[in-house]
Amino acid sequence: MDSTGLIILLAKLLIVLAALLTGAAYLVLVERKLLGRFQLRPGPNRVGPAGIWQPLADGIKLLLKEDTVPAGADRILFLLAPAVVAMVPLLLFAVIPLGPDLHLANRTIPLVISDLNVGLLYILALSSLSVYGVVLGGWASNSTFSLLGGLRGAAQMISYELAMGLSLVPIVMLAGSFSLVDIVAAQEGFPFLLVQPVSFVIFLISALAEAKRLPFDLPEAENELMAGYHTEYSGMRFALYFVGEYINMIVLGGLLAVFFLGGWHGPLLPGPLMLGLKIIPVPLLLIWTRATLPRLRYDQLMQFGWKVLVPVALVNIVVTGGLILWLES
Amino acid sequence: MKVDKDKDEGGIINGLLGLAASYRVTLTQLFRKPLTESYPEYKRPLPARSRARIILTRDKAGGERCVACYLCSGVCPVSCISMQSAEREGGRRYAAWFRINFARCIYCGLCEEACPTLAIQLTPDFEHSCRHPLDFVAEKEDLLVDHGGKDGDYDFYHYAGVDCGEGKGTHEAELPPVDIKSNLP
Amino acid sequence: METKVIFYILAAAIFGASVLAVSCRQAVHAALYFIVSLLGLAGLFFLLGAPLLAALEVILYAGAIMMLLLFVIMMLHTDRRDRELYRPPFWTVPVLLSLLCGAALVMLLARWPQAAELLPSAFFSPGQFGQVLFSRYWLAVELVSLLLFVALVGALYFGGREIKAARLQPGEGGDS
Amino acid sequence: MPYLIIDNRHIQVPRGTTVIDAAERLGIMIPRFCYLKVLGAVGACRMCAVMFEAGPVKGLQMSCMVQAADGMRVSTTHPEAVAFRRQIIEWLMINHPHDCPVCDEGGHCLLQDETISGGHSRRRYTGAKRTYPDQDLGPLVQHEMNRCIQCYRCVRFYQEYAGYRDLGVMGIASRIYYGRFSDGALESPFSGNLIDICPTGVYTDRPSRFLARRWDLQRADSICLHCSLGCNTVAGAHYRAVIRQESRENVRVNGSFICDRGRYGHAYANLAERPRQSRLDGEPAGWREAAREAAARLKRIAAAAGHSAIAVLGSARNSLETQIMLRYLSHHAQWRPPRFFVNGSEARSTAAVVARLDSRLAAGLPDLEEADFLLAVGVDPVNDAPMLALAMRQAARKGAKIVVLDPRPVELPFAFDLLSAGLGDLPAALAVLVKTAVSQAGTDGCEAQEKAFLAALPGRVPDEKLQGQLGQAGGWLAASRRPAIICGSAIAGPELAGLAADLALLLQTGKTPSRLFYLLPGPNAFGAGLLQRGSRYFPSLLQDIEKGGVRALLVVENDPFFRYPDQDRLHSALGKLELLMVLDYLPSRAARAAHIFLPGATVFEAGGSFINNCGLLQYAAPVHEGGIPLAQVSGGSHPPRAHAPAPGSEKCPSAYEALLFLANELAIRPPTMDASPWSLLPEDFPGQAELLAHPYPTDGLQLLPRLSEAESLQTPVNLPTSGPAAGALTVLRVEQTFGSEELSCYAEPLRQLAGPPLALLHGADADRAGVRDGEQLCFEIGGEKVELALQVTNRMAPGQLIIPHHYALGRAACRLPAVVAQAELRGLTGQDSPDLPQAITES
Repeated sequence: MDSTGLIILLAKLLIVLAALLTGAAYLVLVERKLLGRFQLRPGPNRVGPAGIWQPLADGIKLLLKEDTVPAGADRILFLLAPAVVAMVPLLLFAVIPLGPDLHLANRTIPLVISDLNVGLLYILALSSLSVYGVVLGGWASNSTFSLLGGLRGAAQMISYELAMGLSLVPIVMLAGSFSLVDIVAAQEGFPFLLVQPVSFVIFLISALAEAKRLPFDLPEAENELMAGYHTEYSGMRFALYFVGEYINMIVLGGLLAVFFLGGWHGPLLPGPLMLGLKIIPVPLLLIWTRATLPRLRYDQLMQFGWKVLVPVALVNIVVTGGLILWLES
Repeated sequence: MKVDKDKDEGGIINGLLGLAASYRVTLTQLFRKPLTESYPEYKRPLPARSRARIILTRDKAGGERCVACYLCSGVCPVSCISMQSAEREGGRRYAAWFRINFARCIYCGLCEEACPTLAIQLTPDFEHSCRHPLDFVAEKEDLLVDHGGKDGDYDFYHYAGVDCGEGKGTHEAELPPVDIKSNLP
Repeated sequence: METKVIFYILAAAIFGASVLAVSCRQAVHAALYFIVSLLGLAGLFFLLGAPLLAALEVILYAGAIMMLLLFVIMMLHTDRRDRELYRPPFWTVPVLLSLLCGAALVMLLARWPQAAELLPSAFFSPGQFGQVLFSRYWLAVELVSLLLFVALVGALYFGGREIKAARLQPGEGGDS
Repeated sequence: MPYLIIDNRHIQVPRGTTVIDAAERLGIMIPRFCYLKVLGAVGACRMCAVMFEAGPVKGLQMSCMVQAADGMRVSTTHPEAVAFRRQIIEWLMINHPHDCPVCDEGGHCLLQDETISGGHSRRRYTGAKRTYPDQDLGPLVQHEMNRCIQCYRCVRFYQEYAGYRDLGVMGIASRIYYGRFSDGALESPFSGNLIDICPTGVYTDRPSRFLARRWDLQRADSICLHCSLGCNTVAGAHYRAVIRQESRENVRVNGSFICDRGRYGHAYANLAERPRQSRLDGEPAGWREAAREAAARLKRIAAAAGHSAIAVLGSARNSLETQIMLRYLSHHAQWRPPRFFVNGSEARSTAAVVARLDSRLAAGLPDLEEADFLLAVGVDPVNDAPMLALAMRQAARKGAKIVVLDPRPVELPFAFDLLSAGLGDLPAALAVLVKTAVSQAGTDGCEAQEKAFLAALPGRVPDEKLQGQLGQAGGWLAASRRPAIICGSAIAGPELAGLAADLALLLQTGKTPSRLFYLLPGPNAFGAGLLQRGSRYFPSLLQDIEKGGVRALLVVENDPFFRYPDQDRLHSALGKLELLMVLDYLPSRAARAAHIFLPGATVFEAGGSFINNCGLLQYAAPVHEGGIPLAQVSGGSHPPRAHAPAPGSEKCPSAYEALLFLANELAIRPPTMDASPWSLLPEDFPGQAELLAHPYPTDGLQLLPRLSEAESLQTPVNLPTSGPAAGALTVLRVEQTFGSEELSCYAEPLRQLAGPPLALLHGADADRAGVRDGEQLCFEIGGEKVELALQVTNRMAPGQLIIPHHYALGRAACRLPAVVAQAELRGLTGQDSPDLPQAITES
């Protein structure tokens, strides 16, 4: 790799990072605003016009807050765990193709940070690692609430990871590749949503559970566990958990777009914008869901994951495989 | 036989319709006008009996109503009222000093109920946040107002039956003092 | 050259993490070191050109199995304070087994030089991998899946029985 | 023993118990207004009506008027009784004013309680309320007659129980009025009890008027320190000032009441002039700094001039803990043994009392009430210890003969015989009286030793009239069944105390179970007497100071200037000291003269144990934390606000703590700062084991030593039979009810009552000197002139000049000497009381 390539890579990284972090920050504001409106109140409106500087104020506040470590906590793990949660969604974004290759001054710049040939497996692997941030944070806090939150998180994420993986198998079967670039390319004609609505629903639900959003926010259930695994965190470390969650929402939108909505393909608009347009509804949908649905009971959560999602996903695989074979023959 | 409600109550379709209905409900809320009254810009007029800042009122003649009987401080559940009673010229009992620590006050209104002279009253004025805790400590001069509050006509000393310089038997529904030297039957 | 450096770095990391995983007194820390060594192994696979294996290693071992292990450790809430170390007799069997394995490895490498070469199946693309797995080893796959199926049925049976027993008790079990 | 049922509960009570008392034993409090156990029942208020359902009486009856009888079945909650009581309350409230908020009784008012518990809340009667004029009853009691419910308690106490006539009930029907004939201070020194017994707010406490509600007071059980009787009180403090004292019932000591000196004498604790700042050579200094410096100087003096150059002066108002610490400290530091009395006569009298008071002889106030013959020698009860007069009155009400043998014109609120004898004649007169009685009763039961003792007693006094009176009184004594001798120590010397004990023993071995009751010169004089063994008295110490043998004096809660006759000599002697260290809570002259001064804590702040005149150790609990009263800190306006400890809230360590600190600084063995004072007691101290087991006996601990038989009866000393040479006057310095006692003299209302000081002289002496009643006389004392008005009376013994302690106690006049050393009275040479010659000869 030459130096220009390195600079281009760095530039891509910076742009993506900046976009993601800003997006996450403002997603918080959007969520608060929308939740407010869902509940017939205006939401934050004191910092700047219509509250647009609220994320900045929150950031400053969180930065200035004291970073406390509870007595008896496992110090190192306690300090590291939030980083895992924030890092994983950022790394996930590395394999998402943002648009068609860019031809600039006889140089082809792929609008993806890394086109991994096992990109899909990479995504599954990373999302399975993100559990550690939750579990270790919960364990290292030396708090019963946190520990319970961590345990719930572990069980829930393992359970839904399976369904998520299985829901992606038909996509791979259709695209014939694990590479996200190939998957996007395979959807040039039509998005997979049209042929795989069941997979889409399963992926959406299990991704929701992975993101620990309502109605699956049992690990941090405020009214029973008082924020669960991050009960003991304060200041910037707490913010890392928070930022991780919101980046995760954006990444989730990106993955949905890539797997089911044809990625950057679309009429009129250039690729990255098209992708952005497809990403945006997903966080909004999650916020809407948060405003609508109550939290599941824990046994309902497990039952739903194992007794509904997994079997349906398996049936979907078999049916898809049969159809593909039938069509090919 | 117990019906498993989780599993079957109209099947998947009904369940999905239920979900959709709830999404519809929240969505319609999104487009309604917020009910919030933006506080500093709009101040809702409070009922006269709202319980906030405490005042010490005066009777019609302009005298302090408070007789420093310690009933309000005795009944105060958070012990935020303290005072020292003393005697004025003429024998009228009054508060030499009277202090309410609003940082402790829970605005329960028990002092107002206990007050036999209607001196201590709670008003709807609730805006008194300060930066320093000591600024919450209100002395008599901060509390004393120059009106009668909710029941301006009442004057304890018209009914009390104690002589504060105006002489015995001059209050409402009182007979003139007994002549103790009389031998008449 | 670069790959060699990375290889040795990874190898050192794996070695160190493995040693710590065995020697660490605290269960959670030991599990974490083990995960690190698994991740290093995945890196090694990736370095050697077997990304599929690397991904599977992370998803299955680091992601799922070790997670379950951690879950159990936390669930049992093993005391965080240092426990007494196992006495030396306990170590004899594991050490003997490790030595046996090591000897077998050395013998393998010494007797069959081609054993040092990489297996061609490691480089299979996912498609090829599936082909091999389900054509050449179909019997093994079926056997394993049968085993898992039996385990699943057993788990369901035992779990269901307990739930039923709980429901029979009056005043308990809650709503269903 | 009647057996009856009250509200379905069974109880057996002693014969003569009223039903209301029987119910109280069961914990059933029948409402009452007029009934008070000590005053008895009159059935005036009709509030205690209960239903008698079965038994000798039937129907609705007053439970205070019916004695319990067998077979009674009583219901206090019978609807008819409840309705009846409700009706009574409603009638009482028809005229009761609507002034609870401005009434000091509000919050502990019986009428308030009964009204609320009776459920009366609305006055149905619409007519006008009766009003009455109020009277000015003096500085102690506030009168508010509108509140009266005509229960008669006040009059019954004031006239029947206490025996004073100036407050009574007048008028009839709706004009019924309780008060004096005209405005004026109440004459009784027990008038404060009206406040306690009045069931509503007619009589309220005047000094604490409008100061606080009962519920806001920090209250604790305390002990009165204004005489040696040790009456029990409840002290109440508010905003760091003791503002009210009430009597606390103790049937072993004071019964239900206390005198006004005890009730109002607490003002010294709140005094604005009270020294709160420790001083080092006149400059304000930190407490620890001053105490450390004191320790350093003491060490220096001990090193330079020997340990015996350091002396200690305690007092009879020290708590027992302080006295123990003083003794311990001086013992282990090898200083001179502590002295507790400035007056040599008092020291020796107390020593004699402690040596002679035996548990077989000792009587308490309740025993005196039961006596049928009381012989008071050298006692002026109303002035020396007012509660003693109240107890004697109860005996008189029961028919006891009472004889007072004293040179003073004693006045008592009951009929008694005053036998005026000069101070020098007292022992002989006493001996004659008892000898007459024993001889009349017969000496059959007497042993040889007792017969010899009897024979040695003088048979006559020179004064013929007195001799006749003594013979008559001796006859009464011989006829009595339960006699008691009351012996004072204020004016008479130790010989009288010893003789009284001997005579009481003699009477006992004769036939009558005679009892003995001493008065002592301070609230803890008994403790001082127990601990002063072996040490000498203050005058000799003064001599040593003048000679330079004593270089440092540690004065703890005492003011030698208050009692020592020769102020100039004292002043110059104390000036010679290298170190005068004073630890006190009074603004005394000694405190001002001190090189090192440490402020002390009063009994209300530090608590403490005190042994009363009967050897009963009682514990006074601390009432409040101490510190400058809020009113003084704030100067009347609102008190300062602060987060930090409020200004003036620093408490002064008690004398015990201060001495413990000093001992630690001096590296004397005592132990830790939290050492129990009782662990420092000498082994032979009576009651030491009990004290270690129960450090603060709530009910008191009788500490009387059991004396051996041999010690008991002593051959009488050579009794003087006549006073000083003709023409000479004996000067008596006497206590008065108000204004002359060291602590209560700071109370403003009591000083008002005390009036101007008077010098008393017999008519014959006045004629000889050519002075008339009411004349201002000038006494020259220690170079300073003191003016006193003269009162001439023939009720006193001739040959005496009686001067109250308190004539020099105006706050501005504190510089004046408290005692007449040499009285120059127009040619009459004065000879002083027995302790003075000693003081003079020693100098």
